[in-house]
Amino acid sequence: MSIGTEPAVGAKRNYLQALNEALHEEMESNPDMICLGEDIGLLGGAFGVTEGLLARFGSDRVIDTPISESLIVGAAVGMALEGRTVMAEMQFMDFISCGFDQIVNNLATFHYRSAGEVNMPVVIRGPAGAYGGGALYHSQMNEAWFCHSPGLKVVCPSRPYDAKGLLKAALRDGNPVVFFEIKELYRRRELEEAVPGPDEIVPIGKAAVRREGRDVTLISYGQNIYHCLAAAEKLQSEGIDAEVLDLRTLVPLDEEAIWESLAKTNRVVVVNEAPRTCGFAGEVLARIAEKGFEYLDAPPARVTRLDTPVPWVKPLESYVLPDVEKVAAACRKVCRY
Amino acid sequence: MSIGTEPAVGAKRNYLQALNEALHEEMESNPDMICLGEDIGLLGGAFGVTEGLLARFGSDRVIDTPISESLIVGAAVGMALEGRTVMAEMQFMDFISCGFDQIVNNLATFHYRSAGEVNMPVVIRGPAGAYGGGALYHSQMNEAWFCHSPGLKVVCPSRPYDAKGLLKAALRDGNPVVFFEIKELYRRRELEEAVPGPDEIVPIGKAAVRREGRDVTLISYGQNIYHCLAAAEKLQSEGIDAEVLDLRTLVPLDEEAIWESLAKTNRVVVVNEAPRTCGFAGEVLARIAEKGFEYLDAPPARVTRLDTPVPWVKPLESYVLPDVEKVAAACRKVCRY
Amino acid sequence: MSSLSATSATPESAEPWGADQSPSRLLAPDDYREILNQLFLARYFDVRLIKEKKRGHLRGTLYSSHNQEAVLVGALFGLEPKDWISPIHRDMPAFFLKDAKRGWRNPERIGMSIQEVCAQIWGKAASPGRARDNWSHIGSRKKRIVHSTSMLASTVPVAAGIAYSERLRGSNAIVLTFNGEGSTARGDFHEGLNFAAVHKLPMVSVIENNMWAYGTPLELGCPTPFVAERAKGYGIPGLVADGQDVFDVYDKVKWCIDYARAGNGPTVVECRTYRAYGHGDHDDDRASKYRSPEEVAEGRRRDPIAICKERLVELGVLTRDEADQFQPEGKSASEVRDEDFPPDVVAYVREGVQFAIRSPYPDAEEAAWWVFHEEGEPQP
Amino acid sequence: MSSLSATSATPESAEPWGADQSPSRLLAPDDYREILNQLFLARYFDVRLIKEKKRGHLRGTLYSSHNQEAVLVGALFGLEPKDWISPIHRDMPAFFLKDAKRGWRNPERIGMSIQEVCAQIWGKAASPGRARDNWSHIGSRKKRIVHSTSMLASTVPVAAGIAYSERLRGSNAIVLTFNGEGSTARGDFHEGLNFAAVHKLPMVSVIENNMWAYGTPLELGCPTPFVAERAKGYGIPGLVADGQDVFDVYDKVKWCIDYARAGNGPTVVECRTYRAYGHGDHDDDRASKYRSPEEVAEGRRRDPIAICKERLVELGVLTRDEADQFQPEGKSASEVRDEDFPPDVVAYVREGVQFAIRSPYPDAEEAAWWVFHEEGEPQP
Ligand SMILES: Cc1ncc(C[n+]2csc(CCOP(=O)(O)OP(=O)(O)O)c2C)c(N)n1
Ligand SMILES: Cc1ncc(C[n+]2csc(CCOP(=O)(O)OP(=O)(O)O)c2C)c(N)n1
Ligand SMILES: [Mg+2]
Ligand SMILES: [Mg+2]
Repeated sequence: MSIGTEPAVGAKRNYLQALNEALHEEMESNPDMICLGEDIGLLGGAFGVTEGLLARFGSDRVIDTPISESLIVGAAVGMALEGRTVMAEMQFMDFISCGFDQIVNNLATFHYRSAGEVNMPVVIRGPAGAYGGGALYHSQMNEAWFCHSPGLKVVCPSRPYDAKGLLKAALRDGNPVVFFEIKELYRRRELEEAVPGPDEIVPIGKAAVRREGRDVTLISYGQNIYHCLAAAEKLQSEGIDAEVLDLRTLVPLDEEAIWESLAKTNRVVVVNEAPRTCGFAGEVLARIAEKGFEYLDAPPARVTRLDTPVPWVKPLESYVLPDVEKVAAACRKVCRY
Repeated sequence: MSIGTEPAVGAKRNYLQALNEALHEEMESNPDMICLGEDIGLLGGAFGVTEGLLARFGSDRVIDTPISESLIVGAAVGMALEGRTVMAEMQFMDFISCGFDQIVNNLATFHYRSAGEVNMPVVIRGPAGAYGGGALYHSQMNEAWFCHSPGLKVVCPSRPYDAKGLLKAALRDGNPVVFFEIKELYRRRELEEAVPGPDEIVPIGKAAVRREGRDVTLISYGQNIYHCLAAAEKLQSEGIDAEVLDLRTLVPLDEEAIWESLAKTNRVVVVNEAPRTCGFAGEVLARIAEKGFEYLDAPPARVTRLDTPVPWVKPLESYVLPDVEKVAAACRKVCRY
Repeated sequence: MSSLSATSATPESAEPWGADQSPSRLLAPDDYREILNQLFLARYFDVRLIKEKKRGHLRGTLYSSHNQEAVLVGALFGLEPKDWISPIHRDMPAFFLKDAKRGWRNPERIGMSIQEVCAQIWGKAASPGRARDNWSHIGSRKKRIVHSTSMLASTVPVAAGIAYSERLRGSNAIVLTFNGEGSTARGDFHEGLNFAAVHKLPMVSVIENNMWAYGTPLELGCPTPFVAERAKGYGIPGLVADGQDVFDVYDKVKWCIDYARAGNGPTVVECRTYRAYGHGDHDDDRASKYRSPEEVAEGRRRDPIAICKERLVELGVLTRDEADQFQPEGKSASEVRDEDFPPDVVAYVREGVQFAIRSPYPDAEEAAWWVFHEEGEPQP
Repeated sequence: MSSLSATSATPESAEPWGADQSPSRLLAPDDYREILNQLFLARYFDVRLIKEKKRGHLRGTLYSSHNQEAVLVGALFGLEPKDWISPIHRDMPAFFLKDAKRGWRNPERIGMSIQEVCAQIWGKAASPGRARDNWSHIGSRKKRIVHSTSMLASTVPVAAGIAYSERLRGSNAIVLTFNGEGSTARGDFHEGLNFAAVHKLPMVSVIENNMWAYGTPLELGCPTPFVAERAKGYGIPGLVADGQDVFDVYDKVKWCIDYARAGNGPTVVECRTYRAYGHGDHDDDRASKYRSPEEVAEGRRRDPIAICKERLVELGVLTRDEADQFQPEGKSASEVRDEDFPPDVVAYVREGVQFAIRSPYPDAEEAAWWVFHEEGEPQP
């Protein structure tokens, strides 16, 4: 198994196709793998991430479950205990709250409780994120709940290459991984790119520099990466040269990558669409304050959702979420310090 | 209604009695109040917090529910919608994960979704915290999940006076409050003190200085306050004069109290027994880094649980949790910077 | 009898009232006409939304209630204004049909107006929820409609709480919940119904069994042929109604309402129907992946409007000519025209739509309001 | 017949096998004696723990299984080693009774040894979970015992997953879950059983109905007189057994095991029994707040050991003298002495206790291990 970090040569894929391909390949190569979720079989998933799996692998291994998120996770735990690798889809990551106990108290802690006897190769994945007018229950980025629950790895790819490579890595990791897909990126044309081959993965726990810069580091992941990149473009013309770091994995966090960038820029803005209080942006700020204090020439800043739910109609939704201008403004302030 | 901050004159109460008294008084003065929970009636609660309520107010208003945390919270939402004030007990705060969806997606957002039409005067309360050998599922401090869920106030008293005053305030607040009681303090003798009278409350959103000091600020809440106070005593003899700030309320956070203390000490250690990543200690660090950078003469530090579950046997439990020595060591390091 | 229609698989699904005393026999001729009109209204409203959505005027997903109108109309018709309802995604017409028994223009009704409902759908400030959440996620304490979340079946514990609280006040109001058959698999359905049964709460659980939960067929979500059999686990009556026959729905649900109002406790009524289109409009094309055209045709064969008309003609409430005056039945949204509906139905919906179109959006800053209740907070 | 004993309230609770062919009739005399011995062992183990706890040797809460031993022994006796079990807090003896059919000292058994179980209770490193979680929260993939969490009924979805996975491998292993009657109110019980019923999974849900869930009586948690009636909601058999009669439990559970092994799907067996003491030892005094002495006396009147002995005498497996040799029945923990039990029982438990006492605690640093599975991680 080789680990690719650069796009492989091959047909271009969008984010959704990349995920779909990863599932097909892993189901093919791992006969012990089972997929569980609502409407993942006959329908192929609400968005089509599981398209074609049922026809190819049969209803024994591709299960259209009842509407029972706690059952989905609990059954995944049972299957993993029996020796399976499980992909469990949440139709929207918002509904993960309905399977919450099984994730944080059962799945996450199993390896710990069993003193290393039992691995839990279970990936809980599904579409997440706002900006699409999904309102309160089809917009959440609730990754922080899981980052705060020891025993879970937490992953969030921002592009097709990573989507495929990280999903494959997650399915081979042997640990429970909560995998946040950005539904607004699923079919975004301009992101199409060649993706890793069947034997390649993108390693969990490694961040990636998306844009090099010297004046300020923008740290983010998921959809906000594109707000950061656009803000960086904007700032360039104002004489601010921003670096953009895509964390890709939240737990375990690639702190080295942060220090490397901060050593260069000495200024940092963390961007994240989740609510502000106790969100992952705050965690990054905390680590920087604790361990990266010496690098800083200015207070670190974060741009996050307000501490509100995500409201429905566009002007309200925009009001509470980070956007290019909010990111640029934060950078300006940090650089002016 | 007067708001007391100093112990009232009267009989001394322990933490548990203080809570019990608050419930009796509020049930008495508010005929629209209902109590819900497992074993809260006939038994009087697993720890006795609801002792005497059933006999005094009857089984219509003091309901021994089935073992159904999601029902408990959901029914509380329904009762509040119909106009009630509800106290809903989680037998241990660890089990709140089983009612998680109803709390974060229904209760927390109701006022928001209804555009201010409906208030949700619901207090979800129960025993929390480690240090008692309760192991993974009887030790959790999972307040950060709720701090990260907009629409919830989050409270955690460290002494009988606050326990009573804050619980009364929570039950009168008109908003959902997640109320973390520290079970290890329930019957601690040395904490017994006079508590607020029937018409007094302790306001939500106000921190309290537990010890004045000039060299470093220890910020904490709940059980860790006592680790901080003991560490401060220890440090005194070493020439370090520590201030101890008890947040009491996490959401909304009394930032003013933090700035006031930091303006004096310029050094800070945040102590919290919850897992480190995305815990509330990190949030406090993040706010300090963002807005209090100028106050700091040294990097802020946090002392938290390791990112592990809480294991059972004593040496293992101690290994992962903050203690007096870990707090003192962090202070020394911060002060030596 | 088709496999979709009423059955007596459960003992309670036999008419519990004795053959000739069904609740619908007690209705007045005006009521019968009103019921047909409400079917027209529900159908027309749905059609109108489909058209507006196709034209790109609406955001969000439209969950059509086409072919399922008899469930809504029949279930709601037996309620009193003081009763509570909790509609779900597919029940949009329920918001203005609640308490519309004496006509949806009756000045004394407290149910939502078409203006309020359309303002919500168009995302305007005049929505009862000021368009903070989408589509069916509105409610009103005053109007006794539960504000639901997306999480299916999570209204069941809420309904139990309301029912408990109402009864404790000495009220005999009842709470009627709607759920799709797929949603009955959720733990919240169980926890809510269990509590309601333990306390004999005045609650009626109406199950809209349209045979599909998104792309998952009944048999993968429910182990028994009839969802109503879930009631047996709680020792409560579980009735099965022909969801295409508004009077059968009315009869069964009304029986349950009376049962609850008399203090006997909760019940389940399964109304067997069939989803006409995709799960939501985004699924209209994909739905053919999992449902054959034959199955869909069979499921839509018994149009609830046609069945209602037949009954009214039989009863002598309408002449054949009167019944034939408006004929939307059997037509899909693209085929049907305004002329197929009574003018008052069209006018009512038009008033709502035009009101919504002319209404302003909420101001962006509102997004930050009402996270917490505070003294002096803005009043909507 | 007392209200606690078997009944035919549900049709399935009648003997499904025909009166004279009950599974227990097929047991050999050695099996009968083994069953009695296992009752002795379970009782003695519990008594010993109560004493150790009183002396302050143990941390954590002790959930006594006194008076409920017939449920454990009877349910487990019908299993094969390959079958899975998921015990809960009150089932501590299940860990060493699993797969003990041919004697708990049988060298070929894979079930846990008394040493392992005691090491766990004493919090020692030799515990299968290295004492990371407490008491009943141990498990073993090899031994096919599910590692449970505290969250009641959360093992039911897990069991469904195991059962699904086993069947898919072509195995005919079954999964037997234990739950208290109170825990059946939880959503997870419903979601797990619903899925199991939809897929006809080889799963047996044994309900230990000891009439109380902590301080909450049966009727406040369950709307039907028999918990087994929950099965009706899933269209699966729900049997009721006299939980004081080990052979009735064995018969009913064994029937379910065979039913599951033959591919017919899940079942529920309610075993009606009574909790002898407080919910946990911390509750021993408070329990009198909610249970009258008369009720407790009645609940403990029919000691499972006595009932088993009577049966063995009736069957001619034991003489009256042999049956009278050891008499712990009817005595509470403070009254009973080692001499009331067969020496092998006492010796076996003593071996476990002494092993545990002599064993080292895990090292503090282990607390940070095994959060994640990693290459080169420490091996326990
Ligand atoms: C807890 C939860 N899980 C998943 C979903 C996604 N979802 C929305 S509607 C639906 C199908 C509902 O089926 P059913 O209950 O039969 O109602 P119908 O749409 O057929 O009217 C699903 C799975 C959800 N809204 N909530
Ligand atoms: C989800 C959850 N809620 C609450 C508890 C606390 N609790 C532990 S045991 C118990 C009572 C269990 O009653 P039952 O299921 O009848 O089992 P029994 O103790 O009678 O054997 C409760 C409420 C828990 N462990 N898990
Ligand atoms: Mg449906
Ligand atoms: Mg019990």
